Amino acid sequence: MSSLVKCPHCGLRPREEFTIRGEVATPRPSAGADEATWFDHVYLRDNPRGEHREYWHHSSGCRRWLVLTRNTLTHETSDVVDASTLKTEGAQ
Amino acid sequence: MRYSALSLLGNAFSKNKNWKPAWRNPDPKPNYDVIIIGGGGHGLATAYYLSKVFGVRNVAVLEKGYLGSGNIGRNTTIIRSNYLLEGNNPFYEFSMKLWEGLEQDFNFNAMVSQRGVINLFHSDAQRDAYTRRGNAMRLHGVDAELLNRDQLREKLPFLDYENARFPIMGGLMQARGGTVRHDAVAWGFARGADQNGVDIIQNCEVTGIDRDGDQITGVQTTRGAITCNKLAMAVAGSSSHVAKMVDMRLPIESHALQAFVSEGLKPFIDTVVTFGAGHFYVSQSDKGGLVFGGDIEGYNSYAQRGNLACVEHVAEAGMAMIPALSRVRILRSWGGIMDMSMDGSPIMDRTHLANLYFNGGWCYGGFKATPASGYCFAHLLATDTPHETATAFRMDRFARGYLLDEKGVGAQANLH
Amino acid sequence: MTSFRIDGGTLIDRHDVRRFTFNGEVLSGFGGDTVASSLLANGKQLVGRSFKYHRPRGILTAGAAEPNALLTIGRDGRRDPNTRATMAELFDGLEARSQNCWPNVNFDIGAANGLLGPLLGAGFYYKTFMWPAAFWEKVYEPLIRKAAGLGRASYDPDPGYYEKCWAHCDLLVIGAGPAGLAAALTAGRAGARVIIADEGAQLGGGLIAEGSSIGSKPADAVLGDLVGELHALPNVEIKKRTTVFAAYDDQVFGAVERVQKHLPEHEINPHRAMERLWRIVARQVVLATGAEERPIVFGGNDRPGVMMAGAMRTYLNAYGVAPGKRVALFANNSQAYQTALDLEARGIEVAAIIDPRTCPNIDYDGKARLIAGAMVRDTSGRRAIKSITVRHDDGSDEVIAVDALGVSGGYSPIVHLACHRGGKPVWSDAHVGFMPPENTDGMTSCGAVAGKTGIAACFADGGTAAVKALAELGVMSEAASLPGVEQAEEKADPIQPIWRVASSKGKAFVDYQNDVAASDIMLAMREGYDHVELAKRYTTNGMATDQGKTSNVNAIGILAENKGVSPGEIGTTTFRPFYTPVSFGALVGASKGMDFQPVRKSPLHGWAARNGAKFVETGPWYRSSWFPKDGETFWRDSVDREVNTVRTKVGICDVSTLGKIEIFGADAAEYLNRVYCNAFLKLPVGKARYGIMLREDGFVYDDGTTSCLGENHYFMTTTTALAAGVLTHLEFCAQVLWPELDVRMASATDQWAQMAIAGPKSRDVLSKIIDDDISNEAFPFLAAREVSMFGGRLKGRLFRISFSGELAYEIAVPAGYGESVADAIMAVGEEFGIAPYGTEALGVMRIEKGHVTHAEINGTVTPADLGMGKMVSVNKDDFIGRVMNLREGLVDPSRPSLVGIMPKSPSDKFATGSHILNPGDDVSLANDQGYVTSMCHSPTLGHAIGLALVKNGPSRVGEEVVIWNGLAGTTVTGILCNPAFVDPENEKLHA
Amino acid sequence: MRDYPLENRSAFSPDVAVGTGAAINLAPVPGGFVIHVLGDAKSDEAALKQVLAKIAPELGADVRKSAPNQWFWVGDAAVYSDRLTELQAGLVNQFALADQTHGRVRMRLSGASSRTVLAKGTMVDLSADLFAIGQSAMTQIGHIGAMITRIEDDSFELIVLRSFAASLWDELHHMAAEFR
Repeated sequence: MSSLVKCPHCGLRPREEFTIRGEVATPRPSAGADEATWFDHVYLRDNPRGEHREYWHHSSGCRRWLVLTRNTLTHETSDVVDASTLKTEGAQ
Repeated sequence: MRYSALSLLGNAFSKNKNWKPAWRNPDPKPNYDVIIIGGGGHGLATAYYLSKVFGVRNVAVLEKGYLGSGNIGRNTTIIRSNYLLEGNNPFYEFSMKLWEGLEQDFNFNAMVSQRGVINLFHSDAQRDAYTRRGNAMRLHGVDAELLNRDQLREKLPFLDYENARFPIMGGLMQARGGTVRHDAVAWGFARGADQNGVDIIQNCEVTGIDRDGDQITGVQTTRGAITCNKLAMAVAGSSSHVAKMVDMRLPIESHALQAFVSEGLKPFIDTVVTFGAGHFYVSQSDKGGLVFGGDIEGYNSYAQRGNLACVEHVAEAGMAMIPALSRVRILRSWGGIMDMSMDGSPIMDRTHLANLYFNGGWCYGGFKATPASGYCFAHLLATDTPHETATAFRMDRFARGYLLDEKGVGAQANLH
Repeated sequence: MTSFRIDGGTLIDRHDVRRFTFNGEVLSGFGGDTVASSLLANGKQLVGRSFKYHRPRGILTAGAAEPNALLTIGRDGRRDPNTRATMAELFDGLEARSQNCWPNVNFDIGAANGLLGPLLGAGFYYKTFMWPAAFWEKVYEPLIRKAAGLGRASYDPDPGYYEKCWAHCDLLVIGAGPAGLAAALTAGRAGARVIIADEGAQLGGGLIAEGSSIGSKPADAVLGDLVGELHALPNVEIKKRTTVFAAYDDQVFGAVERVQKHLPEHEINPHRAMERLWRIVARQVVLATGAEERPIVFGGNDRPGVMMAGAMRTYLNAYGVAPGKRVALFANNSQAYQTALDLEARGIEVAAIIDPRTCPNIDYDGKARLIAGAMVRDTSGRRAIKSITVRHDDGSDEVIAVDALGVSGGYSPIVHLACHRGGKPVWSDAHVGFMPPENTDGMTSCGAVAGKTGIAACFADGGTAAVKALAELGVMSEAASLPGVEQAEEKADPIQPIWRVASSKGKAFVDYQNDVAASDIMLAMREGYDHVELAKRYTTNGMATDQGKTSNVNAIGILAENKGVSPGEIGTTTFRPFYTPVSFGALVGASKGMDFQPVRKSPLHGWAARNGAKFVETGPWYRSSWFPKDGETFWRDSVDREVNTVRTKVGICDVSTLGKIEIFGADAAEYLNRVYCNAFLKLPVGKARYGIMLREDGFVYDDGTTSCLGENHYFMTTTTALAAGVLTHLEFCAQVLWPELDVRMASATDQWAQMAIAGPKSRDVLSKIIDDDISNEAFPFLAAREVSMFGGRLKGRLFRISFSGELAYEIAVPAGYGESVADAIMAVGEEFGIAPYGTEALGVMRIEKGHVTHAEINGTVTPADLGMGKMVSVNKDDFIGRVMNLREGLVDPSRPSLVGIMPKSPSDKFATGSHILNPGDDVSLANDQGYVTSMCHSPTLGHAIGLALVKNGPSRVGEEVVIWNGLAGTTVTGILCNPAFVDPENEKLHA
Repeated sequence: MRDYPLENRSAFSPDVAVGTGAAINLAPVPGGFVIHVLGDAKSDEAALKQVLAKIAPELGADVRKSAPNQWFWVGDAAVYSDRLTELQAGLVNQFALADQTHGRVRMRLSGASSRTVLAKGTMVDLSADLFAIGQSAMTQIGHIGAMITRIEDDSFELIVLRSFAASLWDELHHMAAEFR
């Protein structure tokens, strides 16, 4: 979905209401991680042709950060979740 | 066949029946000294300069579609060298100098038109930033001129000076900037490279890269396996996709940028103008269409198309600059895929593999860079050392912190 | 002049006579006419000139695909260049002019280009104009550019109002021909929310031109019934004059409604849109866009009077206009025979029907002579057709005198909208055309675009398509039963493709507007430009305003024929938005001029205005930049006075535009400690602290102060420029990086009117309105807390912070009270000599004090570059940017760092953006030492001062440098110095 | 300054035109309060809502959801900051209250064409079956963020940042002009 996004909190909304940050990179490293791990997190991207997970912020709506699973070839979105669930899920 | 007044006249008499193909359509040979992946502007220019300047002629250019089917044929045709940073400015100026002699060099009229590029500013802060940039250009001997409102009004009387939400204060002009007929650049380089013996192989998609340890041995393609001594990537837009074949992750995201053309109009605007209070740049093609563009879509994309929100955004900025556009109709929009790097500047360097060379990350500045990118990449391929104007485009600058961030927005690709 | 208007015409109203001008000549037509139909009725066959050769051109079509009849309509701000005469509705007083011709359309000097035809073949310009090199710039290019384009655009602003609108539906039906109408009726009866859009002024599409009966009823009566029922259904929205121009992701369709383009100026409602952009969100779509009749590529096929056979039928039946007196038809399919029958029914002589098929399977019982197995190879006539030359199957030629020729080379389904999202059309040998792609999610094609022929078959198909689309939504429906449907049968009607008449004499055009002939396509092939995209780009076929609607398939056919492959193997060029051109006005809507972007106004805007402020655009805000007093003629007079007032007495400045964020939660302190690079964990209640926020890449993002107002309650300020960005960043940190922390944020920028009260007398002034003790002991530097004001009648937040370097406070009060409080401060401050000051004076004072703003925090600096390296915590485990801030390149000692700069001679001036060179060095980028980030005239010091980022700056204080401004052609000797020009010991702050 | 005449000014100029047509009518909603209620993101929303449901009627407040675990309390009575402090004290860990009475401006758009006018600005489908009376949406009207709440069949309340209020007003004014 690159014209409309189904915000899990607000429903179907247009692209204009969102701020896009880009790829969900590797998780933010722990404080003690080395520079290489940090470099990877801050700079390197998979940038796949196909399914892609990325951060969108519903800045003109609920102001929640979302994670979209979207296909970069077809622009079809298969999943939208609140971004806070990433870390909670990761911890489980 | 060399193009000349005589050849044109001669062929006119023979009803244009005797023109020869501009390039051969060869089958791939089993082995090349250098394989260049990507038959777009940069790949073809690399092959051209490799064969012409560095004497490397056993070269193949592999193109998955038709030659010039990438961004060389889907941009807004602007050339300029108005860069700020020491790592960028000399490279783009080198490119400008190559543009200035290109047509005689490759005997193909690409309609290089140095009609001037003007960047408008609307606030004191923008004026100061352009002063800094213009002075950086001047330091390198690049032409730059700061125009005030009155000078601008004389050149571009139809901009909105009276009823503008963000009044225009002036502009930074590079008189040597301008436009080039984009497709012709690909064709000119292709024809020149072909004449030097380079094999340009169309409809040949690379599907895998063969290696032996840290050596590349060749590529798998839709037209069979080909071996090579050196492998060069010039696939901006798809860099991450190809790099993945050798497990390389890049500081690059792919983003779609739309460009537009209006219906053909009688002469309307005779320079390239960039709006400073929104995303819009425009020039008029020799056929009369206003060619213009704006910002990238914002989301990662490999689809060569965009969405309506961005179209409206561009149109709004355009009309804020030129109110008379209201009844001008937009004919067509198209999309290209940009390699958006994490600092907004390109990467041209050797890689972790001994004989793999990378050229990409051009963001939306690839077109103007085409000749210098080809020249410098050829230099790197032939000599294993970067050309003196391209020493800053190193791959490790991100890890080491020597960034080339013209905009100062940091490690977020879609902001550059 | 002969009139070609005859009886009949279902669309026109003969009582409504409308006068218009064409190239200055006064003509008349009727209500319901298009400009094209009225020109034809007036016998105007020659209406325009082609782009390259300036060949005479006439009206080819009756619809959106028109390549030739492009006119400039209207004048001044209402001038529309390149308007298709076939789509423009006639109104009284309309002014139309031909384009690309001089001195006029009948005699055009540019036609001389035609003589150079052999030289000007496809791509000729790539091979020439290179010698001598200097001539390109001076001679060739100006000539080429002068010849550019067709119509001339106005430089006047458009007085019309435009707007945008969203629409939602279960089913969007695109095209209101028989298939679309049947689909809409089917869905409408089933109760679905339906939008049906059509580019025409009337619904009906192919039904409009249908002269005969359908079932037992006349076609126009059937149409009337259908439209009547649709109008009566409340769940069906009908959009006439609405072109769906593009299909975008997620079933969003762009459409433009020409709301008032058909009205004369005096009837235009200035409050209603001229054009309205619709953004239609559709759950399902029925594509009923029909098919485009194809021209045939033969010699002289561009002569005025050559027209599509279907267009002839439209002009005849819908507008009562005869295409000629003696007409021939050249067609490879049977639909054209209906045109012959209709012509004959109106008493127009049909001289011949030339059909390349040897045994056409047709049931034509008219009077015309049928010439089978033959082709038209040439035409004659200077400004309009006089005769055609027919090549018989035995190789003999025959010249037939005609004044019009109808042509039909088959039908190209209008698949654009099915392909805008990347779908590729599929070649069909049976239909001799490219059909819509097979897998278009949510879009069902029907009618002619799906290859159906005949009204009844389209009715049936439309109903079926709607049933299918609604089933996807779980809605059961029944296809609307329409006249003739039960008798609908698919008739075998094999079309014989002709991509090019090989025996053509003279130029055989493929793309009329761009003058691309068959020989050009073949030349492109010979030269290696044989891919369909390369051929297009080399010849410019399909790149004109009609985007190849009539030319692309023929060009593909020619390529295929010459390569000996199927057109399907050649494939099409990419179908891209827009289906037909869309005006900037429509895409912009109301967001133009001063309404380009919304305005944000400070709660103190009115107060500032009353005090004479000059405002300046700062992002969306208007900020007060200075407050001129009587007698001050130059901005700096005011700014200098404002600075002096603050430095010696007291001033008041509106700082409400700073971003303000309320931060709550049990983990708020921990959170702040992680988002700032300096320590925040132990900030006590009642205290403010300056903080620097880094980006994760280790560079400075923003700075500001955060105050602890209570347990688990903080109040952050950001810069004006980055207020939105910082909040978004903070939310990212809270929601994505550390959702486990209890931290909640609310933007409070608009809640508070905030004023800086600065100067040695600021405490005296504030004491008069604040009830609490604000003495230095009770309220020291960096104190921050809620205070009672005006005898307990108002609560505000007081912060003892200073950007100017003076004893200063910022007081925040609820926004509605802002003006009142500012007025009160002005009143009580009068005895102390208070004056309002603006952002200019604020800027001067912060430079004098060496404080940084985004002129220095430009996204490429580290805290150390700004002289604040010591602020970066070395004790904290983690904060945003900690690790990347330590990279080699960010700690490189030669990085440009903040330093003050002033001219050696106090009378010298210099500019921000100047670069710094070492004395004696060559002027070169390699010798660049840095640049001036900010400068001002310091009224306190009496000369220019500045801040600069200079290599090793702080260690070079006292050095002489060159301040180089090549743009202005000036060099000034400068001295590097401490950036704190005023009160470096911070004595004033703590006073 | 104990008797200095303090005045709470509207974001609109006093002479702002108020339409009275049947088709369309735009009017500021003066006075009252707007409080941003922020629950902990990790709490159970239903439980938070219950707490809110208990205290809201006491203030005569309409509770409009703005985000997960966040609401706007909107009411027509004046609520003074002391009362807010008192409320906050009673709710310490569950909710944080941010007074937005001055930061947000309310206006009402009503009349038969109100939905058509709003469709010129927002993508949210406001048809009655999808957007019932009492329902709210944080969205964008043109370029300006706003909260839309359906008050009656043909009546919507808009809440907008104070600094944008005049701009939004002007925009709505233009959009509604054809119906006046």
